[in-house]
Amino acid sequence: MGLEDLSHNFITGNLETLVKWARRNSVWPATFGLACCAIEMMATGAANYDLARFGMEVFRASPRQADLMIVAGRLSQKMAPVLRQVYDQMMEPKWVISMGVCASSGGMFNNYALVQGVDQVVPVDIYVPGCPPGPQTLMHGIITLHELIRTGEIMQRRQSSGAGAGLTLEGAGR
Amino acid sequence: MIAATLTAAARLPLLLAGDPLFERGIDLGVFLVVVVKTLIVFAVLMISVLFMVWFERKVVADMQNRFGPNRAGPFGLLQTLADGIKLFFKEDLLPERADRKVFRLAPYLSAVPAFLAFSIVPLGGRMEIAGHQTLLQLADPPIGILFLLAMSSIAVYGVMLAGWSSGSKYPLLGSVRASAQMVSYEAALGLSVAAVVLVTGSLSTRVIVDHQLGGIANWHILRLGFIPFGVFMVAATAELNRPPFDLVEAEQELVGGFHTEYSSIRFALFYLAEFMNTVTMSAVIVTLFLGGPNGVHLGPVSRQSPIWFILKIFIFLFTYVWLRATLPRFRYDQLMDLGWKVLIPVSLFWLLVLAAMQESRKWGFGVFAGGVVAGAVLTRAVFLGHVKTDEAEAANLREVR
Amino acid sequence: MSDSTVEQTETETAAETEPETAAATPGQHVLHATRESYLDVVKGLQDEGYDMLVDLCAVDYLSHPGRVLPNGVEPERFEVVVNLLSRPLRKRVRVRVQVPDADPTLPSLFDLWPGTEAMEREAFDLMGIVFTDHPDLTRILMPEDWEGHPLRKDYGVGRVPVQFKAAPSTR
Amino acid sequence: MTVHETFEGGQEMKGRDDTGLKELAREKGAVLRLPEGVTVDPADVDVEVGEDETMIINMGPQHPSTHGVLRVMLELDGETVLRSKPVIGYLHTGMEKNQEELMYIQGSTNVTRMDYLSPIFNETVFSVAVETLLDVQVPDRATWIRMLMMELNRVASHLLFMATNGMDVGAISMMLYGWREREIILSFFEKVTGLRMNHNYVRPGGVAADLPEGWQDDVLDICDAIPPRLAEYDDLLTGQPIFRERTEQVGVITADQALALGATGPILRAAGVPWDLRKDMPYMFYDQLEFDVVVGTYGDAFDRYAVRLNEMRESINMIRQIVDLVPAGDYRVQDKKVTPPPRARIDESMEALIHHFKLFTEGFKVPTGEVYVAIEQPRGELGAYLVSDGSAKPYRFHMRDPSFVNLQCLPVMLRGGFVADAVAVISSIDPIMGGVDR
Repeated sequence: MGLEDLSHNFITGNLETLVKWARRNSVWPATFGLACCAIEMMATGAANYDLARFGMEVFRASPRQADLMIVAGRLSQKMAPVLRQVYDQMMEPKWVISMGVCASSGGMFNNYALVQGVDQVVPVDIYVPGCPPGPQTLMHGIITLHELIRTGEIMQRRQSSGAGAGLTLEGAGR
Repeated sequence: MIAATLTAAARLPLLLAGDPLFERGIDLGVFLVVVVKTLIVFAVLMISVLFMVWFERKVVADMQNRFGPNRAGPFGLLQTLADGIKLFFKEDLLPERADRKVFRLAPYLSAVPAFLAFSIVPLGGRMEIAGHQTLLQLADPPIGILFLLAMSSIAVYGVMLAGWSSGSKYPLLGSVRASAQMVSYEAALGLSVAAVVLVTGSLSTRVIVDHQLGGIANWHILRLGFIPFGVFMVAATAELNRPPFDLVEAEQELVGGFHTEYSSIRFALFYLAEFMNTVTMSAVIVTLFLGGPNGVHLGPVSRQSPIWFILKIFIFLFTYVWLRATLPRFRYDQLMDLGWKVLIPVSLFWLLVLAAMQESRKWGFGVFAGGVVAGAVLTRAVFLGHVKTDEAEAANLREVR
Repeated sequence: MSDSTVEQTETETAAETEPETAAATPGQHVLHATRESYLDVVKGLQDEGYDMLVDLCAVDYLSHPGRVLPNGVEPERFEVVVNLLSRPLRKRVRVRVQVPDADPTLPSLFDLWPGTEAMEREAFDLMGIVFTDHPDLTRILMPEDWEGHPLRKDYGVGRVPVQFKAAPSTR
Repeated sequence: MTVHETFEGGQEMKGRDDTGLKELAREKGAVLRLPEGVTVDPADVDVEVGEDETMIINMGPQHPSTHGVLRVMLELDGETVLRSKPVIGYLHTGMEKNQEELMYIQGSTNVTRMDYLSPIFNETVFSVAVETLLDVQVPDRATWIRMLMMELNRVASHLLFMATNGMDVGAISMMLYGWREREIILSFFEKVTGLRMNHNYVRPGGVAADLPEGWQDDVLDICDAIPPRLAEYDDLLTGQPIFRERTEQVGVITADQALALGATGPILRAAGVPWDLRKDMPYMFYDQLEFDVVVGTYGDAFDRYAVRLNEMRESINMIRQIVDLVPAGDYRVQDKKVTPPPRARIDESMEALIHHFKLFTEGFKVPTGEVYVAIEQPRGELGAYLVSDGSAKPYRFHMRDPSFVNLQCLPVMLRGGFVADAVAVISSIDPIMGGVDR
């Protein structure tokens, strides 16, 4: 289900704003932790930083119900197919945050075992730098994602670049 | 959902018997009143579910030294709405190996009975709508309690079929757990309700509530001696799949249990059903044991008022959230042990005691007979519950240097 | 295996320990075993009271020919290093075995210490040492279908040249 | 424990005495042997139960309670675990290979990311190995600082165990509480090292920087803050009947089995073996500290929990002692070969600048040799095996990580339990996949 089939007019315009608001305020992350960054990701969800403020404490174990995959940590060659599978199991609309340098670029481990950047496997919307990024950094990445959802920029970018695993948006999000 | 309720209500005159609304026959006005009442009850339930989700997240957050949702709307009140809208506009999925019809049906099987069960709960006393005297209660069938038990049994099928039809392993395990858990706790639930029925002498919820009029001492929680209440509370928590009995979805073990494969609006329905059931069950507990809407006459607030009802429900909603924040989850076999070896013997024993007391009003020596029967049952129950005495003692002896 | 053989092995190496060798393994007790005596030596040590096998790993000496070895020990390409620990004696001992490139096999210690299962699999996976009689000698860290043994010296790091490409336009 | 008949006969968990090594080896051989990626037809599994009665189920690598990317294959009869096999490697990062490419001076940057919950230990064991080969005597103050940081790190690591263990048995609040307390320690780490994790603080020759002004007060504040919280955990979990039922008699491993499988740390101690390297083979200045080794009796998940809980108390006591014992002096060795010149001198002296430049571009050379160094990490014995060929880079560096070895206990612990037990047992082993896969 989605807004994709509707033509653009006043009602759908407002509806779209509402839906974007809802999507922004209810980004449920998948429980997908890989390495050190996963610890910091969990720390972000814990009492001192509290992702719940954004309605994000609902870490969904089932990818079917998750909206956001935070790739937290280094992605090995062995794990890459699994990551892709989890991504494919997620339902549209879905977003990916690449957390930490290992996920973003392979980081300091440029060797046989690691995938040099998860964007080779899944399309990434936000890159969060750091090794590991502190909770504040991750939170900044998440707020940036919220902003991009609100303005609809992510959809536009996917439309122009084709990234986003077959998500087609016709009519909406201009 | 509404239509289903209406047709059900209209077709079964038996269901409507207790209400003074129907004393003068059914005309258009009466029909409209019923429709309005249905809508109001539905809306109240929906809003209370939305509130409940928010309430739970906020209270749990507070117990965990966090803020909880505070970005969507004032105090994050619109958080649930945002979740709902988001889920509604999310892509849907029918797993390839799923049994399609059943997969589609299951969420409704889970959500609709919760609402239907709520319809027999007395929310307040008599009131007048457009010249029609009516009870503040959607329906007051003479078989109200049976209807309630039936509905909670049907809700089991929702969870069970959802897991089974997904065609994948984790949901299957969840569904197996669901069927065993809910069937066994249904028995304890029924026995504790039987105690209430025994004392009241009626299956109608209205009669049960009226039976508890006249102060706290008349409430069944005290009148029946706590035990049926305690058993019902525990069994109801298990029926609801709320922690510490949430084995069916146990995120850490079964990923999502029966709803692992559900996404989008279907998952939202399950989510809704869980909280709707929580609200309904709290309402039922209040009705059966805490005198429903009974309270004191206080200024504009009448003796039987929804205000008292809401206040009482609130206690239980909070308790459920509290349990979630505090308790670890039971294991499957421990859950079964608790159900079969503790709850059922205890409630059976207490039912006998109550029956004996009831009879002893007529025949004096009945008390004595009851005592003997009860003693026998009690011994057996204690035996069953304490198979593990040695282990427990060993555990007490453990020391850490 | 009788205790006398163990003592013999120990005295042998001890006798051949030169100051140079001792400096290369500062303050640590090292035994050199041949492939044939490997199982017996370890078994003997176990009987002596070395009750824990803490570590087993392999080293590829392909590009380090000039290492210090006691006399009589023929250097080979691979070396399997087993670290044993005795709780009663509060002592550690290290057993080093030379394994030739041509036939990188070694008997498994699985029967003595089941805990070597993962360690031997790791040595097999990353270094290509084949442990005979191991119950399940499969890759443990790398994917099943991986080719080569990454920790060998003739196996490159697998560095991917870093490419800087323009970020996709956001507008 | 439930008795289940498989092709090997009764799989009842035997008592401690009659489980010999052979028996154990046989049991270990009974774990699932399946190549990865192969889908299993239940009919192919060599178990004497009916065709449809067993189910192979994959827990992980993406599963909420497998602590990262551990994958456990379980063969189930209903909800009873018949056999299980941990599958690892999903986080293999090639760090040992990378270490051969990095100079000694860069080495601790790499090792600190191995077991990411106890970075200080990784750095320390690497540094000690290098120092042993270099034959460098580290100043006392540096060693005491290392010990202080290690004990703090141990508390932080165990706190995380408390959090995840609570979470895995369903006590969600425990998760948050553990994390809350850990933040107290992390903020001190951040103050000292500049980072919350992956500190690269302990380096060959000493530590990267001296402790900041007023560190005693910070540390004592931590020592005051944590114990009352531990008492809260006692209320929340230790005395909680459901928690005890979930963990007692679950995942039992005997002392013999643990020793044979090479398990160390809390797992071994929970099985009743009082073995702690800090006490039994003291390194650094641990012989100057007064502390007890916490030992369990039954080797079950609850004992492992209790051992860790009480180890935190011991660590807090040790930290209090260390605060008083840290001497004044250098925080790194004054050996020009190993230690870069102080920042202030670089501005004044050309020589210092050149020295600094050479040290960081060429590194320092370490004499030929090989060494094995072990310390007691929160999860057990952390060993570093270092081979040097006389150049500025390690020839081979191997880390003996306790999680990797401890994980082998899983099939023994899980057998005969329930799926729900599997979760509790995995978390009671407390494997950190970064350390397991390296």
